Amino acid sequence: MAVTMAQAINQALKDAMSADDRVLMFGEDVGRLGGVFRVTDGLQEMFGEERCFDTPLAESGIIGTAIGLAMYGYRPIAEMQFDGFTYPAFEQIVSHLAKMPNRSRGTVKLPVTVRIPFGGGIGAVEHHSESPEAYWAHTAGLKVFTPGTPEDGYSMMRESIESDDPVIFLEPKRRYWMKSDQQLPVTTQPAREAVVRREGTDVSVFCYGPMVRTALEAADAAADEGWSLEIVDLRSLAPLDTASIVASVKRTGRAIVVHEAARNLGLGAEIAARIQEGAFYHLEAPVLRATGFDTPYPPAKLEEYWLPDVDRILDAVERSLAY
Amino acid sequence: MAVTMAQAINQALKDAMSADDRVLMFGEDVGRLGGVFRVTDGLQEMFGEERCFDTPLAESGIIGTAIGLAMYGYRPIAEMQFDGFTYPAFEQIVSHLAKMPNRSRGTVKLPVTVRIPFGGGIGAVEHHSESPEAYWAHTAGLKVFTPGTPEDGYSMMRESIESDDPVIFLEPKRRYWMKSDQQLPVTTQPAREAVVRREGTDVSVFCYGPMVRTALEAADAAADEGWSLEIVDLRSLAPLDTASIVASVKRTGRAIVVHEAARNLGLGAEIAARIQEGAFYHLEAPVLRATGFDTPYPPAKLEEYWLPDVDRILDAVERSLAY
Amino acid sequence: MSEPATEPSAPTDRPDGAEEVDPLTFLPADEPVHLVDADGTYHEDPDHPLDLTDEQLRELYRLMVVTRKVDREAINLQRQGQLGVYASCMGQEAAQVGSAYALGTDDWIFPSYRELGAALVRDVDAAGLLHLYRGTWLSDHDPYKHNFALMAIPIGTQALHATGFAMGARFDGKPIVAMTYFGDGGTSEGDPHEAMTFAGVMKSPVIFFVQNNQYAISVPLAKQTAAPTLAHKAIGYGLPGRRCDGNDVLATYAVTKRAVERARAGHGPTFIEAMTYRMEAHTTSDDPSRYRTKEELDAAALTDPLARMRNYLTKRDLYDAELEAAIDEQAKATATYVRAGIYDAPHGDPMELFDHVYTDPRGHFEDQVEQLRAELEGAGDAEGQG
Amino acid sequence: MSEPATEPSAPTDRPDGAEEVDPLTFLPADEPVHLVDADGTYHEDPDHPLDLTDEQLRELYRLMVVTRKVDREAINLQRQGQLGVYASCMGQEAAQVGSAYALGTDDWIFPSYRELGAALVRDVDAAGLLHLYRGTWLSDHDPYKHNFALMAIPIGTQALHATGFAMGARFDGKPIVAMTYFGDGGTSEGDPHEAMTFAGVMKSPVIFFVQNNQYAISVPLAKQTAAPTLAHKAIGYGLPGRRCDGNDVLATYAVTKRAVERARAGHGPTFIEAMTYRMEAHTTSDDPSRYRTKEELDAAALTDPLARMRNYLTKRDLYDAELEAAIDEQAKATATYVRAGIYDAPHGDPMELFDHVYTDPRGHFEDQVEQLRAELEGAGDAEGQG
Ligand SMILES: Cc1ncc(C[n+]2csc(CCOP(=O)(O)OP(=O)(O)O)c2C)c(N)n1
Ligand SMILES: Cc1ncc(C[n+]2csc(CCOP(=O)(O)OP(=O)(O)O)c2C)c(N)n1
Ligand SMILES: [Mg+2]
Ligand SMILES: [Mg+2]
Repeated sequence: MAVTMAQAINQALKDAMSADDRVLMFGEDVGRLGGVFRVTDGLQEMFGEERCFDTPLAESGIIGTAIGLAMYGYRPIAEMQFDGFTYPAFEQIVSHLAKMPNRSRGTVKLPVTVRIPFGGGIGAVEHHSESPEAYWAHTAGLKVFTPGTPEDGYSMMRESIESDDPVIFLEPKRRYWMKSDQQLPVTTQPAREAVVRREGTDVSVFCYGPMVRTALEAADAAADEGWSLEIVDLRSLAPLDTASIVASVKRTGRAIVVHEAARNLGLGAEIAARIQEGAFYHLEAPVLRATGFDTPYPPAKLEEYWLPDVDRILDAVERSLAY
Repeated sequence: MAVTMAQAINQALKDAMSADDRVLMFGEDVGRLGGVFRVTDGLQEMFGEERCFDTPLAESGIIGTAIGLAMYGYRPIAEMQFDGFTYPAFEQIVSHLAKMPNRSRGTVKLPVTVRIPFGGGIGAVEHHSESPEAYWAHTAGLKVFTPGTPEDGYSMMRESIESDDPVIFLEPKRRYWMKSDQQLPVTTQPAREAVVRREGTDVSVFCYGPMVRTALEAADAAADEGWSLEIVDLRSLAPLDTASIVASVKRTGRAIVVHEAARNLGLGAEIAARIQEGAFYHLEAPVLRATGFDTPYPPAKLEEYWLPDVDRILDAVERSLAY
Repeated sequence: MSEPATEPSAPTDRPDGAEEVDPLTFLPADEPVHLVDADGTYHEDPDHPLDLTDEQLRELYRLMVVTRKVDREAINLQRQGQLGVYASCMGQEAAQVGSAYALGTDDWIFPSYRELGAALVRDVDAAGLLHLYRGTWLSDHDPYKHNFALMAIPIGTQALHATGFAMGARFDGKPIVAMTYFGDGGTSEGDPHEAMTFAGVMKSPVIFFVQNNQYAISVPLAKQTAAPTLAHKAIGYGLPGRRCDGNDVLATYAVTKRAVERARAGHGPTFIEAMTYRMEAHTTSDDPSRYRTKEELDAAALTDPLARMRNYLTKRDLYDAELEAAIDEQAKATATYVRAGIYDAPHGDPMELFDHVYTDPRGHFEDQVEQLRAELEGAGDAEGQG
Repeated sequence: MSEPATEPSAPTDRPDGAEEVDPLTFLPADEPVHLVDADGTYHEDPDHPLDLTDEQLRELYRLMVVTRKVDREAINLQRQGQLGVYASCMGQEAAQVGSAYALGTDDWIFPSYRELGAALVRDVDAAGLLHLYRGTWLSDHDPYKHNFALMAIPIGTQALHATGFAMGARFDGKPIVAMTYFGDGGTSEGDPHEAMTFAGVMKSPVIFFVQNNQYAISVPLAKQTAAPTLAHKAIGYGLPGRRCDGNDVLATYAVTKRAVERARAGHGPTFIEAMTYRMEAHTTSDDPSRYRTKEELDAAALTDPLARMRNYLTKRDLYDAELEAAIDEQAKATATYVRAGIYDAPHGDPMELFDHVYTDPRGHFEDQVEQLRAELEGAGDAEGQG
């Protein structure tokens, strides 16, 4: 029976909450409604109102109380309803969630998972299609994970909840309905390891979250042109698996980074910087970036022009191969 | 008579407020106290309580009301008392200040200047030494300026206030007491143009704000070793003057980026990415980064070990030259 | 407790903690102001006298009917795939129309995403407004033309813009009032809290108008706050907290009017809680059957603000078949206009993505402008070929 | 208005808007609770009976004296360059000691940066605490050893941690109370607002203890809020708002005690405003002569909490030269201990910068660890050479 990404994450939440009664799930509309994407569907029914509950409408409040609950000994999972509504919680995430364990010299642990549906492509109104991963990845003290498959949705969510470090868990919302035949539970590689989703010889394509499927489609299209793309799913954006990234580029000599977030200071910048630091003499072409533009996320009718797609990836491949 | 960076900015505020009575200055303790660094000293006396005033202690409130005042027709200058206390205003800065002009298809202009003393090196307690520039520079819709000299403190502040686009104005707090013999007023180059502070032939060093002086010191020290460094003061972090950056690297063949902010996804990442995109065949070595570490800013007694200094820059130079 | 006949002014300066006004006057009355019963019966209230002509009374009704019609049209347009999503204001017409009607034309409105009724009072082009929901543009009306700010989606954030704007009006010595709308859920966010703090201290001419429609998506009021009423929050900022029956357009109008006069007279902000009910789903994407019952909906239907005002007008002999026909006509015409405005909307020009990010875009994304132009040409070629 | 003899419990569920308690009971009384005059005269208050033994009364005084001594020592240490900065609690000893003393040992404190007095009640090592100000470490005490959280510098943020912690205690069925301290300025930030909202709805056993010391750095209360009193904010969250004379350690203790009992009994949070005065500069970096007068300071000195308690003890025949000597002795010993703890502090190990960022740091900064190690060795070499 096929399972979607949303169902896989839902199952991970259920299994984690069954396994450990210190695990709590809360946020806006996660209770009776089961979340606007139904990712928390059934949790309140199964675990009661003290383990899965709706909060008042206040994101700083959600993260700040998650920190307090973690200090008490719980393992909170906090949902931010949409990527664009995490910003009111920025202070609590950056100044406390990320920094308090270090501030405490190790006495305070904050095993908090912050679930954020992120990214565009679903025709939503403003603030519902943001890709804020660079903000989190730049912030020391956070781990940042994003699954590209339902299997990883399950396994990486379990890993996040079990992590004693705070994890920003970015759920690629346009892939919530992506299906897999995988039986659950499943354990995939640890999140910190990038995974080669498709081997190739001409160009390495680094991608994550919603862009994994797009990159694989690009690899199919590229094959028709006679280009062999290696598709690397990064999975963890902090830490980055630099060794695997560099190793892939050493094999292919060319690299492209794909993400929805704006190009300027997006993950592509850091990955490009690391590649040229680590594989300088192997590079046949500059690391190129197929990303969103350096403008605010556009209205729904124009998002197809803004978002990176197969064509934009292939264009980058072509430019890379032209060097 | 010598003028310090703090005095130069203070003079810029005074001159701008004298020139245009739509210019307002507000924030925490900017009135009677004149700001914790005295950058707003004398403004309330000169312009009255309606043009320079203390607000309640609420950063989101400060930026949010600045937006409303700008919509009314004022040109607000809002002070965030310290870098680490801008985060409660993140939502208003990222979702509204940066995006509302675009959202309005050009009908709403937000000529708001957000003044933020930033960076470390003054032995302060936690949250008072942050370098959050990458958050702002990654956010489309903002301009991000930072002066490295008192002259630029004056001129770039005047330019920010006159800009119809919102500007995040980062004041390098450990250079507030840096002196110049320049007479004010002074008009330097437009902020979007990087400036070569010292010409050199071996390695280009890109720096900004507090690190400009440090990089110049490194250039002196390097000269003793027989290395000729070209010091480029970026001045504007958004937009970046890519053309000048690339041109410098084409001259020297080597590049180092210096900043206090953590390395991972700091400005160095974007600059490295752009350099290898724009000067691929000219690079004799990878772009290297001399930056703060990927950890939270340390306690005062340890900051000297965390902050990039002449030695860390020279080490990078040496590594670059070894390629 | 009953409200004082004239609104108290907020304390201006209390170096010694002494209060100039009795703080209890900031508390809401025990019951929301209510002037018209469901059957149209009118109750005199000396504190809230009616200063409206017959024509204005009819206009209030007309505005509510047009609002509902356009609202329904928007839901239809969404079902037909013309809008991506839509947040209905059905049930809240009286709260919106009554409050917006109390403003002068120079006054400003800072809405959330649900204020179609308020927009129609300001004659904002409804088709333009809906382009936000269609995704043609992020917005498509000029705020300065109607003194109606862009709709704010991040909850409560607009309260600060209104407060800043009102501060500006006061500094500028202009008798302009700013009114901001947010929801019961919105009262939990930090921004409205900070806005009320600023407004209280600065004595800004701003009105915080909360439509308490009982829900924030699925979350009922009891899970949102333990406050006795939302209006009890006002005293914490030194503002009067007032309540009205938000399904009673005359009560809403009268309570807002008083707040407007207070603000215009320089006495500062007011917080108003309008008791109403969201009769539709949160948005067209929502499934309210998961969290509320048919019985609750049926009970709410009995409080319908349109029926109530019609009953009132009928009792006053201000309503007849002719008026009904004229209003229906206008509602239909507006709906048709909106429908056409949406269906006939040109596809936005992708190149505009770069046009409004900065007034001075030099250096930001020139290569990306070229890239998109090339992509569009490539796609055009591909289409031409295909 | 006078307070009810027993604290009301917050409404739990109001689907129909009906109130279970009279909301007016959430309002503060007209005057702060005050039990002891400046000259030591004691006033009975049946709502706030004294349940302290003679020994405990003396202990309260002792804790205040030690606090002041250590506070003074910290200022000296800063002047001698041993601390980078220091935020004195002089004048606020009664507010801090009285409130912290009302807690049980399993209860938690979530302080700001100014709570030396509360820390000393919990027996937190003061030298360790001051390492934050010295910059040896970002903090240097184990919160779990004293149920005393790390000091929070970003204003008001700790209120949410306390609220979450208290939610946890309730879920866990443990009779643990969390108390958080913040300042008058802190009430303007969004976080305490959200904390009180959560606490009200969740009926968390948390106490919001505000030291209203009249200033946020240079900004006086009148520019911070137009609220009649800060305690008037509580009703907006469905919490009782109480006020006490914060320079009266017995009043502070008694009001807090009552809030602790209420929380422990499951009736939820309380907001307490302690009226006090910051007798020192905001921090050692501040220059208060820019914003307050000598007259104001002289007037404030008359309200000194230490003198008041000494007068009270004297009147009760609980104070004599012997006690004075013993307390002085202890204060000096503590100050000396603190001084030594700061002067003798080892220089922190730079390599520790990487030790606590993650429990699992793999992949984050291995090369930077190597880099710093090399830099340190290089510097060592250079020093060795130089
Ligand atoms: C900051 C933020 N968080 C979350 C959301 C998602 N969201 C949209 S509407 C809504 C509920 C709003 O409820 P209320 O304030 O009562 O207004 P109503 O929708 O009932 O008019 C939520 C949670 C948002 N838009 N902004
Ligand atoms: C979020 C944030 N903004 C600004 C500051 C800078 N700051 C430190 S203390 C202070 C005033 C605090 O006043 P209050 O809350 O009354 O506490 P007090 O210092 O009087 O104890 C300010 C503005 C800060 N620490 N955190
Ligand atoms: Mg609502
Ligand atoms: Mg204070």
